[in-house]
Amino acid sequence: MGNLFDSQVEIAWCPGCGNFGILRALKGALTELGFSPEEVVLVSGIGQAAKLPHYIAANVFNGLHGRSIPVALAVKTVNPRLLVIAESGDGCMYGEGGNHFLHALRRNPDITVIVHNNQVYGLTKGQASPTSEEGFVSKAQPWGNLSLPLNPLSLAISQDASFVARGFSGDVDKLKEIIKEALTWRGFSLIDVLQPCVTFNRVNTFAWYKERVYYLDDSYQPEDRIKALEKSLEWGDKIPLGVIYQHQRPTFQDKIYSQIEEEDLIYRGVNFDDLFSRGLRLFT
Amino acid sequence: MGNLFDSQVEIAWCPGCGNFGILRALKGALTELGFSPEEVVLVSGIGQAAKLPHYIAANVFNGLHGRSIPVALAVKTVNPRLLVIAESGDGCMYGEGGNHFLHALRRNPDITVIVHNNQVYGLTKGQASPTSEEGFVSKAQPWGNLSLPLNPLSLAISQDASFVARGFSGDVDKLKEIIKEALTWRGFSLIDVLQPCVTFNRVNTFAWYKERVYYLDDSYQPEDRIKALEKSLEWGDKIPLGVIYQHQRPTFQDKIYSQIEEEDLIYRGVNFDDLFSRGLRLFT
Amino acid sequence: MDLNLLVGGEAGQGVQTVSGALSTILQRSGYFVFSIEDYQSRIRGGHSFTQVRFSTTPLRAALKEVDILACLNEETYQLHRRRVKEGGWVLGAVGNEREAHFQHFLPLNFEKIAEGVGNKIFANIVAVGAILGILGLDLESADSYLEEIFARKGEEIVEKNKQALRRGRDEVIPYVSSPLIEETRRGNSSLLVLDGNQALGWGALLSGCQFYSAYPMTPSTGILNFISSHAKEYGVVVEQAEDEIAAINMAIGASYAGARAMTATSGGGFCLMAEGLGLAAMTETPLVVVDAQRPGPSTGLPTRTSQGDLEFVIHASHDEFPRFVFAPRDPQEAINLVIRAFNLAEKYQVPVIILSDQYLADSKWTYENLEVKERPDAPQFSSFPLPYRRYLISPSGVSPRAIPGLGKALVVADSDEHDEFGHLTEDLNLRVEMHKKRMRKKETMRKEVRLPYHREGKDLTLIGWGSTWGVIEEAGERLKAEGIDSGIIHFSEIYPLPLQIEELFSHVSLPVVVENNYGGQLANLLERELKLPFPFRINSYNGRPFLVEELLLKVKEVGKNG
Amino acid sequence: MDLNLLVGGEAGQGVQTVSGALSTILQRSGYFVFSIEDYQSRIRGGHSFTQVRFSTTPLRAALKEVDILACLNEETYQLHRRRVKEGGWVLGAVGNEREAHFQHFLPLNFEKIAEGVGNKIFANIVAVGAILGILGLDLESADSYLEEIFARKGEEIVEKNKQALRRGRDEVIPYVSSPLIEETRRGNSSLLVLDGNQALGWGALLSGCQFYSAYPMTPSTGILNFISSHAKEYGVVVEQAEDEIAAINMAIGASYAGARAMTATSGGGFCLMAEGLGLAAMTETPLVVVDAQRPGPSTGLPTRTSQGDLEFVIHASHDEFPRFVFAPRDPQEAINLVIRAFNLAEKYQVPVIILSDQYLADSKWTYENLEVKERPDAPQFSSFPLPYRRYLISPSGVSPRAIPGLGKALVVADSDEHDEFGHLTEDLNLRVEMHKKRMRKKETMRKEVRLPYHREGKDLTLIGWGSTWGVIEEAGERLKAEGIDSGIIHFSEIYPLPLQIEELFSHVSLPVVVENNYGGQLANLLERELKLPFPFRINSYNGRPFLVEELLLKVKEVGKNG
Ligand SMILES: Cc1ncc(C[n+]2csc(CCOP(=O)(O)OP(=O)(O)O)c2C)c(N)n1
Ligand SMILES: Cc1ncc(C[n+]2csc(CCOP(=O)(O)OP(=O)(O)O)c2C)c(N)n1
Ligand code: SF4
Ligand code: SF4
Ligand SMILES: [Mg+2]
Ligand SMILES: [Mg+2]
Repeated sequence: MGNLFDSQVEIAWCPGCGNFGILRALKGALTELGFSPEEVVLVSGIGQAAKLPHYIAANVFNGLHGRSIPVALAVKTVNPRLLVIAESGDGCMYGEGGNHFLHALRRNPDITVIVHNNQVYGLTKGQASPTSEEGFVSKAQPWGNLSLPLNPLSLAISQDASFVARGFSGDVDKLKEIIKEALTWRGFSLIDVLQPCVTFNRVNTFAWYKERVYYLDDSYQPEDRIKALEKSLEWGDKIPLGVIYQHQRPTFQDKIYSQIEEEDLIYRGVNFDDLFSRGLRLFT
Repeated sequence: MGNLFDSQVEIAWCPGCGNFGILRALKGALTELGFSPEEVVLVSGIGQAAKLPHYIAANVFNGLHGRSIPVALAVKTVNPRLLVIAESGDGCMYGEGGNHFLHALRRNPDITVIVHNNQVYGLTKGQASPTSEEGFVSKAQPWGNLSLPLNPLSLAISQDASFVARGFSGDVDKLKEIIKEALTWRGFSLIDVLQPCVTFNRVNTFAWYKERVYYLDDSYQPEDRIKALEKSLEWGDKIPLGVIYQHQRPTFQDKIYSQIEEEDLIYRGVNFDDLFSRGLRLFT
Repeated sequence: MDLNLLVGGEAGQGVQTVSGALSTILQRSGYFVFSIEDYQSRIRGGHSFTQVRFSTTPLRAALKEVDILACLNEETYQLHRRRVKEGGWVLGAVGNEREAHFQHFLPLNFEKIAEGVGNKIFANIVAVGAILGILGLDLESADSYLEEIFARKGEEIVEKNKQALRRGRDEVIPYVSSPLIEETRRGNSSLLVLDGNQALGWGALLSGCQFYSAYPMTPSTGILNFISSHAKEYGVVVEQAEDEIAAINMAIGASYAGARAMTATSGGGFCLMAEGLGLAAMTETPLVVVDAQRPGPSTGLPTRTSQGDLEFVIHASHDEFPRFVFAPRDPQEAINLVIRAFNLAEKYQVPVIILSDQYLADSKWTYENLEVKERPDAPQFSSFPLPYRRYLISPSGVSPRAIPGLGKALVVADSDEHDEFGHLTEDLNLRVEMHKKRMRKKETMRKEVRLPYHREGKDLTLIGWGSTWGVIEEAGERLKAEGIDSGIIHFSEIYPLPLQIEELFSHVSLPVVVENNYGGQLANLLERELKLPFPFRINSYNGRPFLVEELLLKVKEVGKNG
Repeated sequence: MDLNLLVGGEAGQGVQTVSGALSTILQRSGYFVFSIEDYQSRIRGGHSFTQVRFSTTPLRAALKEVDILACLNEETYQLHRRRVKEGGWVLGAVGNEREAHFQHFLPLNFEKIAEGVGNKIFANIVAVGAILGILGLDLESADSYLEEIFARKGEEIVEKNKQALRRGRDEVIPYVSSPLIEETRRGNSSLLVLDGNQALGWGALLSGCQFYSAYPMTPSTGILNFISSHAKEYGVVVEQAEDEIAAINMAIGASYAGARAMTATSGGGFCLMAEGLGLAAMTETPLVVVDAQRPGPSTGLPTRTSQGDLEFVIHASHDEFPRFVFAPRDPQEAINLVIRAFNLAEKYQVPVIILSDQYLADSKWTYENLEVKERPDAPQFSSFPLPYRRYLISPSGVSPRAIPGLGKALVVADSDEHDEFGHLTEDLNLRVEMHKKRMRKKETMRKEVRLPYHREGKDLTLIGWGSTWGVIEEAGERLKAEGIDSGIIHFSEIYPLPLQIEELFSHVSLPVVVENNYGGQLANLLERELKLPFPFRINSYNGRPFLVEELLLKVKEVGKNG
């Protein structure tokens, strides 16, 4: 698939892992949208999913477990000309990083958040994650997970997130299209991607997902918030894929820059002498 | 109001503060339900609201800013015979503590969470809180708050919280009734209480709330999740009060104790000799 | 001339307004002002007070003895009456006649007088008027100050404040035979008054800081307010984060993207930032973090002062990495050290921690010629051979830094151990080289650090760090006046300790380490680095700053034992 | 007899199964086993290996020289071939004939052989069979082990594994003139094999720990797994928290409510717990926290070992409070120290931190008579005069502790500075008394701490802490055998340092401090506490534990310079 975004780094995922599909879809989307590697910043946390940025030739900030969103938000704010993607696992984004996810919804930064949702903690070897089914058995939960799974889509829609979608890593082409929509969307976009973990999740396997997922058709209106909430609660025999909700509203960057009335921060240059003389006037 | 729960501690709130109404309502509810002080544990964080436990004669854990829920959950788990209330401000519960709030919804511990929602950071002198209106002006946000306010009710309902209500500190009697319902509810109960801050919130004043709030009437069915979500989005000219959503499901404590098949932890006593001999068999 | 005013009341009575008014009026009248704020963690009630000291020469510390005590309530009198000098003044409807052994006891009922203007809320301004009357200052500066700060409340409020001021003044005039101010000065417009938080914020603005993220926490919140109030003019993105973890990760993201970035908090928030501090170190992203100390452990005393976090911030975050720790001695130095912090953070690609405290944060200093000697270095992002190696293993440990999107270089930063390109590695030999590379910076960093301020003294040497400089200096001078030859060593750049520190300490008279903490944390650090004992220590941890007279007494006690 | 086996391959090839199998089979055959695990932070691919050393006498460390190297892939051969002894064995379809200068080079293709049984996934068990063949052990213990661990996968899998085992054994038999094991032992059923994580978990169970909350983080996750697997039997609430902040706050809540509570994490998670640590201290709530160290800074090397967090945990959290810091030297001591930690946390109402590391966590030790000398003290919650004063200011600093709901006492705990009842206070004299009360505990705590393990030696003294005890001990013995009289001082209870420590160090031969970190953190602590220089230091920070021969070499180098 010789591609501008090819990276030399050896991929450390298990053969057959759903992450490969997400990687292919993301590279495809970036290529088809005509981005060049220097324009793209991939921000991730820690986990199997969070290794993805190393497998794409682009700018990378592979930070702390759970903390990709604040980093991505700041990068985009400082340099709005960059395409900024925060990407990580379900544990990273919804567990350790849950608070940042929640508050990003309120701010509406123009970033895309891709969550590799394998419903398990992969890198730490198989504990229940926030999205694991109730009853999911692991070494840490031999009696089965006692909590309800988090519903990230309803959560996002409940706070009027700008763009909320669900993808499936087993369908690279459609996933790529969803990613393209998200990347071109102005405002916060979430894609929760169902991703089989062949090693630690023996419940939500490729076949399990395959049997249940279906795409929303054209009659579905993603602008209706209540309908979207209703749709987001659908989980079980049928799992909807596609854009569940969208609603344009001003982005964090728009608002910030309209306040400080400046060029994009990083391009405006800093005139230190000017700063200095302005500063000295401050107190006098 | 000479009362079993009266405390000697001098109250450090501003005269006219909405917190007084919440204090009265809570004391009233505890008394009317016939609790005695030793049975009650009040857990709070840091903020003006978080001082409340000192003003009630009861067991108190006044912990860290944002961290009341994990403490309350553990106290209830260790000793389910206690009545456990986590109580704090909007900044504490939804800002610093947002992640704990989110994940408590999944667990459904049998605790009551009372949020004094004055839509502002009181103790630190008036910054925007997660529930401040867009455009709210403060020293830290002279250009006005740029984020959408968090909607705690929709958030809770989106994750199928067991009991979700809104109260108004300006109507002590009705608030007391709502608190009584929450305290007797088995499972996680949230009461978001609209509370005027007379010093730092000049927008959402007593009059502002008074003009807008109305109580849900008997025709409202709090068991319908979609209707509840719809109702929770109502904010502006009309603000609904009362129980917005309720849905019984097994509590965290029920599940844990059915797993470990023990008496309530703290009462079972620990037989150290027995532990020891059982332990030595473990590896042999 | 050196006069000390104390005005107290409960929170909500406007003590802070009094402090602002007196400080500004006195400064505009040509005096050097030094004021401290003492308040509780509540919005109404309790007890709070301000001390405003002023003189015709520069001041650096607060005194215990008071010339005028103005009491907005009874409690103020009970708490502070013992501090009034013989011949001093007590104002307020407080105490009882029997206690009036002061030469000047004026039982003015400020609230009643204020009611005469229409509302008892003007009581604090009545008190200001009374004080100005006793001092013998005309009301010109006061009037214009009132106009400024009450302008947004409308003409009527301004007028009532002016009336309140006059009523206060008029009440005392009959009793003032000779005004306290002997030397009148003409307004000296070059005098600047500023507090530590303003100075830290100003330092950031002057450094070209473009991104400031923080979560409110006393006593650091003033920095947020200050930078916000100038964000538009200076083009700074200011974002209040959802928690301190977000705050530091945002600042790191902004710095990675090329902006100069800072965050500030207090000890509890700094705990939450510890992991982010390590992230900045591992990704070699420049970062400036202010920890405005207050007494702990835990929530502790939110509105009080402390120097309890030194050892924590030196060791914060797991495993090891180099960092600078600075602690400015006053606002002027705060401005300079923040500029220096930004420069050094960028030069070495390391985190720099600035230790402030409530005392520094809230106190106001006056400067005639504010010396801002530091200049921000313009960041240098040149071009690099491709493929770009973010973590090129260099002799100095510092690798050339590129910014994403500003050229062809792909900038890969990683919190895992990584190779030169920034990709995660499990090559343990490379790990050793990378760890050495990072740690190597410390050697050059030590050379960068400036020696402590040092004034020799034959009898004893008072040693301190950060905000205690002024009080140590003044206590030292008083000792000298009493014939005790006291020297001073004062650290503003604490960590790493500079190379020549051993030499400096090789000929020092009896060292007495003065700190606002329990354990003597600087003393411990010196013991470790110098392998010398520092048994003589003066430690205070009641949440209040040292006052000159108190420190003097304590030094003498040590002198007896030492 | 002292044999060292190394089996390597990529993640997913079942190296850990090999380690478990060999260790257990050898133990059940009556040998003392010592094994270490070396793996990368990934689930498939990369390189991982296990070293299993065994002997007829107890072992405490890992060796560099290998008797049998079994390679599940080519990389294993390339990475480890230089470690094979003259006369040692190399097994695997690796290398090429020219390189076969070993006496015993058997190019077995484990995967092919396994395919004969039906699937190449049995290759690892084929390797186990081959090793057992060379050692000359019968397959009885092996069979029963396979039955146990594969039981849940069904009869067929068990059978195939047994076949794979035999095929491996049969392949090597023709080449084995005399089996490596000279001394055969009868199965010694009293031998116990356990790793550090199991030991820490076991210690908690034996202590009557009733509440364990944690967030998964390598290398601490094994404790979570272990306690979970016995939670039902022991009646322990185990909860995986949403983050480390929740984990520590839950544990504190549980402890406040009367349960013995523990949490564990690694450095990054410990950063996030720093604020909670201060909360435990301020509310005087007993708490046990395990920090299983790995190399940093930041995410660093998740699956590697380190002793880099000592200074951090001693100073973690703002301002000051007493705490204990322990670092067990091996699993047996881990059990004892956890019990001791619970007792002391409760006795002094302070946090106790236990420093583990990946090496201790994952390595397996064998014990013949596991000595568990510590006994959990039964908690004493008596009755109290009412109204109850949670923070009664007592001479020892410890106040009688009541539990909410278990009596009439209302238990008020506060993270703010508080009065004796637990209510927040702004009384600064009271603050001083409360801070003194808390700090006062440290004096008694110092008396509680045990002196380090000490063996005198005239020529030099090797000094260490925590998991390095075994390797230091063995290196010391080898030095002695070579005529160098080396002593040892080894700390398991590190902070506070015990009272008599100065005396102990007053007559110590050339001290050489051995640590798995860059800066020499114990050495720094000793310099500070003893005001003595410790210039001779051996530091390793490549993420691997010290091996005996390597340490020996390094000590000799120091000897040359020292
Ligand atoms: C502060 C912190 N806590 C815990 C960890 C350990 N950790 C690394 S990855 C991970 C979970 C990974 O799960 P997820 O985010 O779902 O990613 P996946 O591996 O499943 O793709 C955890 C708990 C860490 N690195 N940092
Ligand atoms: C870790 C930490 N960060 C920040 C603070 C400072 N702080 C104390 S109270 C508070 C906000 C209070 O707002 P809210 O929770 O809404 O309570 P209110 O005072 O409005 O009742 C903050 C930010 C703290 N104590 N700890
Ligand atoms: S453990 Fe699971 S998520 Fe991780 S690489 Fe393997 S299959 Fe993928
Ligand atoms: S500041 Fe606001 S919330 Fe706090 S006590 Fe005063 S009125 Fe109430
Ligand atoms: Mg996952
Ligand atoms: Mg609030």
